[in-house]
Amino acid sequence: MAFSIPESVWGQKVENKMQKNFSSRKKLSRTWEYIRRKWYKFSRNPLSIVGLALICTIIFSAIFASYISPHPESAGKFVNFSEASQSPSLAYLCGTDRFGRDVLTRIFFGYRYSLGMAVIVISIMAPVGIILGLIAGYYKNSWIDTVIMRITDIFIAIPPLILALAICSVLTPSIFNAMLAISVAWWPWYTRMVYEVTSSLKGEFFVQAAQVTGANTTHILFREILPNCMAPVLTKMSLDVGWVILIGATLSFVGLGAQPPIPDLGSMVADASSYLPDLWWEAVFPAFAIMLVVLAFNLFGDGIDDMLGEEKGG
Amino acid sequence: MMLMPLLEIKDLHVWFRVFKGFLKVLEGVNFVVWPGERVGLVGEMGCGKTTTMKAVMRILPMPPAIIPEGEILFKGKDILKMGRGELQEIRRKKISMIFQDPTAALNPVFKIGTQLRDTVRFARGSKRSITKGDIRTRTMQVLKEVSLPDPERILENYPIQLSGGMRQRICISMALISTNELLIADEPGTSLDVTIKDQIRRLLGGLVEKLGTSVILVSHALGAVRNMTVRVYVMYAGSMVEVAKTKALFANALHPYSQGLLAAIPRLAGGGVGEGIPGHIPEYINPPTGCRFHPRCKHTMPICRNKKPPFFKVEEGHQVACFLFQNRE
Amino acid sequence: METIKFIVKRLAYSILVLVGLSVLMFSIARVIPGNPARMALGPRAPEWTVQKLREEMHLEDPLYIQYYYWLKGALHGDLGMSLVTRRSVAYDIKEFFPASLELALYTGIFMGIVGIVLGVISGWHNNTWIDNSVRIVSYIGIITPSFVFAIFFVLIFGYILQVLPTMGRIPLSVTPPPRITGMITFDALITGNFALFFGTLKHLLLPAISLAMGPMSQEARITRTTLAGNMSKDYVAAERSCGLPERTIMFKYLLKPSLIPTISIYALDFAAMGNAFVVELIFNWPGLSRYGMNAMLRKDLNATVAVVMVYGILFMVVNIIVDLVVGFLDPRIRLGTKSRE
Amino acid sequence: MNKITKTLLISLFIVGTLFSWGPAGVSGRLLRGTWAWPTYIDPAVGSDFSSSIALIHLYDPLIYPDREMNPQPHVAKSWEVSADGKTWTFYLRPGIKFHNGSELTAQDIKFSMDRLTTIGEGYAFLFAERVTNTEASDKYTVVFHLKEPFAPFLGALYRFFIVNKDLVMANIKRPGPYGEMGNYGKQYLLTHDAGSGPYMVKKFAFEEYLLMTKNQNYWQPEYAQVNPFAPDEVKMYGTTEPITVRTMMARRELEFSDTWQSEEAFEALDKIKGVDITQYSTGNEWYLMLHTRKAPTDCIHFRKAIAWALDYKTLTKFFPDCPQARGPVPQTLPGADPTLLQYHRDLDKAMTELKQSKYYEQLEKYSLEFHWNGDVPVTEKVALLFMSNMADIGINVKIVKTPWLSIVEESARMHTSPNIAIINDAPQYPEAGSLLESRYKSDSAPTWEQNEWLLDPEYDTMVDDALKTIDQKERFAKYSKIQHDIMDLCPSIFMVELLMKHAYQATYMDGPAFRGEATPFMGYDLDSRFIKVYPEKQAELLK
Repeated sequence: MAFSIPESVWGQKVENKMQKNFSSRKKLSRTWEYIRRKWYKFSRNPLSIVGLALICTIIFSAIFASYISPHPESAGKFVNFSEASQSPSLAYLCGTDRFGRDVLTRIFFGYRYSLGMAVIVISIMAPVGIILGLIAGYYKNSWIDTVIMRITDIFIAIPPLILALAICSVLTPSIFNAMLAISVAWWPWYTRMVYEVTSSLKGEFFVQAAQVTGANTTHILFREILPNCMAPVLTKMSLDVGWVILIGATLSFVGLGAQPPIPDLGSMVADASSYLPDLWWEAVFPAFAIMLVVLAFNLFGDGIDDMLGEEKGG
Repeated sequence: MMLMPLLEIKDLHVWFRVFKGFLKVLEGVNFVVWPGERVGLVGEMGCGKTTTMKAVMRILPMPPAIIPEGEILFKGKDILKMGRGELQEIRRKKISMIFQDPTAALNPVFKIGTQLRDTVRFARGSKRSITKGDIRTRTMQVLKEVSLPDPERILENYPIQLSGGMRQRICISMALISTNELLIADEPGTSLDVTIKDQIRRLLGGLVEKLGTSVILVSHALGAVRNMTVRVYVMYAGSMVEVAKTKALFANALHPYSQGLLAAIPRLAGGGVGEGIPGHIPEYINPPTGCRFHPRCKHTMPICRNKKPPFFKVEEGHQVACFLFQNRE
Repeated sequence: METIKFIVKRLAYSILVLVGLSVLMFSIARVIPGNPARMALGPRAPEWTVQKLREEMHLEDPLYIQYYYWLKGALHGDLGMSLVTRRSVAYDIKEFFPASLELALYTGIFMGIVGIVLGVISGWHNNTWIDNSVRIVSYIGIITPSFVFAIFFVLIFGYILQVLPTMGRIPLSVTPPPRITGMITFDALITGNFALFFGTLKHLLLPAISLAMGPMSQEARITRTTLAGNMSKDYVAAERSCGLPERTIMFKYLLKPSLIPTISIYALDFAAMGNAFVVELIFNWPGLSRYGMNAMLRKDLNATVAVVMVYGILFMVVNIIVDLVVGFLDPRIRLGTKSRE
Repeated sequence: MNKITKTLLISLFIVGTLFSWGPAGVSGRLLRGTWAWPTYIDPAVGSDFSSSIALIHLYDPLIYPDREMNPQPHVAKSWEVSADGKTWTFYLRPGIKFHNGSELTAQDIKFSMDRLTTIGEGYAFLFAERVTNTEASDKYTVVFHLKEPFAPFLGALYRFFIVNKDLVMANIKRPGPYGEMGNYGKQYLLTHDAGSGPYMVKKFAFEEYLLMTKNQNYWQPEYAQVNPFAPDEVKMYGTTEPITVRTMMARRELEFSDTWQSEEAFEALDKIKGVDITQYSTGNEWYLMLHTRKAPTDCIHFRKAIAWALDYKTLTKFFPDCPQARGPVPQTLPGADPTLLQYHRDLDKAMTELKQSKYYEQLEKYSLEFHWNGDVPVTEKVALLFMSNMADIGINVKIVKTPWLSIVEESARMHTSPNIAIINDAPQYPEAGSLLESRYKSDSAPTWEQNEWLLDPEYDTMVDDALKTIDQKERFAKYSKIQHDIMDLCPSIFMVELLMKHAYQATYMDGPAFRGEATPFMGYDLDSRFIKVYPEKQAELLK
């Protein structure tokens, strides 16, 4: 209750402005207000900021890996056995691996792959899942709904990791197939999510209004309903980046993901784990790298959640 | 003869921490209830009524709420400074509150019975001193008092299985369990449709008559207060603007805002703001200086802008916080 | 009555889904490039033995015929022969499943207790240092892949501190006890062999914890958020205003509604125990996940399909149970005025 | 809050009791090792590394090789071969008892051979095409009839293990793929033994471990006197997980490691107090197999160019202590020719060869497919080195990580086989002939043992002829001729003679393998009957 006070006050404040300003400036100030408001909600938790900062840094290091990394050649098919298995030093901040390749460099490039992987996977599976969900939800109880959701159920019937693994194991191991497998295993979760929102929204007034005013289905789906699903979807997407990276790492850990000499964080840990604890840096730093990027996206995702989710206490 | 007020709120301030600083929601609320007295508290939505009452029960969520200054004296003791034991004592035996929205006020995942029984148990002190039988009889009794049909079944029900009216009645019964000195009724029945609302109000009226306890009836509708209270406080934007005997107020409301309220009675019901008073409740983040009402006031004077008007006594028991009346004393 | 109808309906539906799943898995498994029979028999086996095996496995027939054979067998509890163990897959599952189940149980216990306790504590002390420290812990739990935990646990507790065993299920000197449930700790208790019980518990500790960390943190977080959210709900205020003691409110009126979301997450985490495969590999835990993992890596068709099916079934059953439990706990769902989120 | 503190206390208590329970004590003479699964203890199925070790423990061969790989009487106390080399007669030692007490007779041997060749898996390839029939002429005499003379037959017999006919017959399930023999007892022998060996299966936990216990009344009387310290129980774990192996070694929960650990892992193991590394040859050799029927490696000059361009010095560094190979046959193997040429890095020679190659003008058009074994880390190093070496003479290389199983797959077809595969191979009977046969004869072309696709009928006949030559001197002469021909053809690059390595607990165990005196033959090198374990010394170590 106490919180209805600031809320209502806000609404009124905005209207206040409306009365004074001209429509264009009103609009502007309104969006500006909106953004500031969102940003406040996002930034209220300092961790979200940390997450955002981390993400920016990681993305930067991934994009400019070839410029910022101390030994770019280490990313490719490169051997320098004279420098092999050096412990961390000024020359090699994170040491070198058994082939004399700079671990730090390989981490930077590794980010390139894992981020790319995550982005691609999500941009494949999310839209597919969302659209299917929208359609199924909108035509609830029709045969379309049945078909789509039954198929979805089949895919949801096993934990995604297992499914992804099963698929990977039959394909020839490669980063591409890993991505494929993860996408196949994950789209249904989006479908189900969107499906539930949509089917509940379907009865809502504004949807019916749109229907009455004779808006065509695509308009209703993408203009009326979709925006209302975006909050949970965006949150899930931002969190999923982390998960996809995790699963990717797990796949390559068992040798079903990216193949050498691609610098993949997961396989770096896997290979190096054989040489623990003597060559600890070979396993520890990539492991940290994985944790760092996942952490970043979790924090960020939570921030997005605070931002888009409805006001909760504190 | 000097008689001590049952409840006295002195210069109460409540702020809420939000982005961009604080919402200064209550700004020096003064409020008195005499034993056995029935007081009304009237004001627009969001003028701080509920906040004040929650402050009395000490159930404001803190943080974000903070109470920078002020005291709430119950029989001369400051509730804000009470230890847990005393406080519980007050909550269990002295004061109780009926919440605005019965649906939100009932725990959705427990049976009505469970919730009632626990209330009874603790209202009657520690677990040992009361037997299952007593609890049962007492529960039944209160349910009868709020004239709910078939209590047996209701006790076995979950809130969502009941209609809004029934829920409201449950809330009232819970309040009754732990009242014998002061009952705070926060806009009972607002969320219900008109007929039910009337029933509830009548029920409440009857009960109050029967119990003879003191009552604070909070409402945004003057009409509701009219026939159930002897004295009325008019609240605006976090402070009292006028207090008078109910009749007196209705006869001649002095504060421009009160007049506005009276003028707007029919349209006010259901919240929001009618044309009765142009404009809106100000934002609490940086509220208007001086009298918070001046932006909306017809007869704004320079002084209103920079000085917060204190209460001016117009006649016995009728005070107004408006500079129009400073020389009437 | 309602519940029974619900269960029956759900079960019937699950069977449909399972059939779909089996078709999916079967076709996935059968598109394997290369020659499983050759792989099974090893490089030096003469061609005619390979052919013999292919015929035994109906690998020469078209896919739908193969599926027909598979389904026919499956209905008689015969899931075909594993190419790696050279035994009937059904037998292998009987052999390996208890180990995984046992591991999952202890993981479940750990993540349940710790996760919820942490969550509740930090929920109560919302935005205090306790809260923050719990949040940090749970973040670490969430962002760390289970295999990283596993490796470093082996390293720290096994190699450096040398306090805990890091491979297998039972102490080396012990010969396995008579198989009753197949879950050694239970068998040990039944036979009253406490030395074995604790020995096995020691073996369970590391894998269980490395598996539990992630889900545990999830539950801690969920509990925390719901609890914190509910704390500012009106009914809490109401209960306070009725003078109910804090403890009653916290432990009774606040806990129940706040744990409902946690429970469903928890159950799903438990159902996803197949995710244990990496950990089982690292700890050499003779469980179904490890078996399935090897099957997949060695392209052991029948085993792969079977294992996935087992986990599929498990996942569904647990799902049904969750719905029942949650429905039982939350009348809003049971009385269908609110859809499960 | 109280409740929480309670739970915490309880959990603390539990953990406490956990640790307070001391480490499980070791009883008797226990020998524990690791190996790579899968392991098949059925003589008619098992053929790989771990299976071979298991078999020599559980079963008895007719004859047992000494350190020079000369056949010694074992189950057979004597034998003779007909002049044409087609009929081999063995006279059995009477009174040999199987684990179940029944006596080992000629019947069992006939049964074992028939079973092996019918099932056709495991080591059957040594006999299936050669032994036409086996007859038990009397209780203690058995005669093998061969299709054509096969000189190294005795060597092959080291891979022939005798199963208990009655026991197997009793456990046959019908119907099965083998007609009236049903499943030929495969199901049973998967987890049980039907042998007479010095050890018996106590528990076979698939993918986990094989637990064998000493056969107290083993028929070979002198064996007990030879080694009274032989382990009472042998437990082989199916893992090669480096951390695990290391941890267990450090905690004395493991007596010796598998041979599949990486160099770095072995170095680390060596650092553990009381743990040493042993190494010895079992005739393994690492090859770079060049596809002779795929451009550009089909050109002999091109191949020679590669051979000259490779940096053998660095290469051998990857395999510490392993000598550079000399020709297709490891020098430790009888019949190996010590006079063969050893390549070394010489870019000028490489260039001159390359210039003669028909591909010299269009090098950039080709890139060599180099498939390294994803399951053997060291091969990646070789691949990378190879790549940079070839770059020096302008040959570009594409290296591909390939799981072992896929390598096996590709090698089946000529067009799927890569230009270069890196594979190590071992003799199946202790003679040069074994490798010459399995590496380059046409019938091995579609297997992983040959990526060269030589398909040279002339070569086949030469090898067959050599194998038919009963007289050893003559035969070995023919072997060296063949080896020289191979060198001229340069179909492969002979990298190193691989040494088997094991980490072992030097302080409290001993055995031929760990003194480097092992019988240099896969499986026989780790025969526990010759291994000594001293638990008391171990106890001291643990203090």
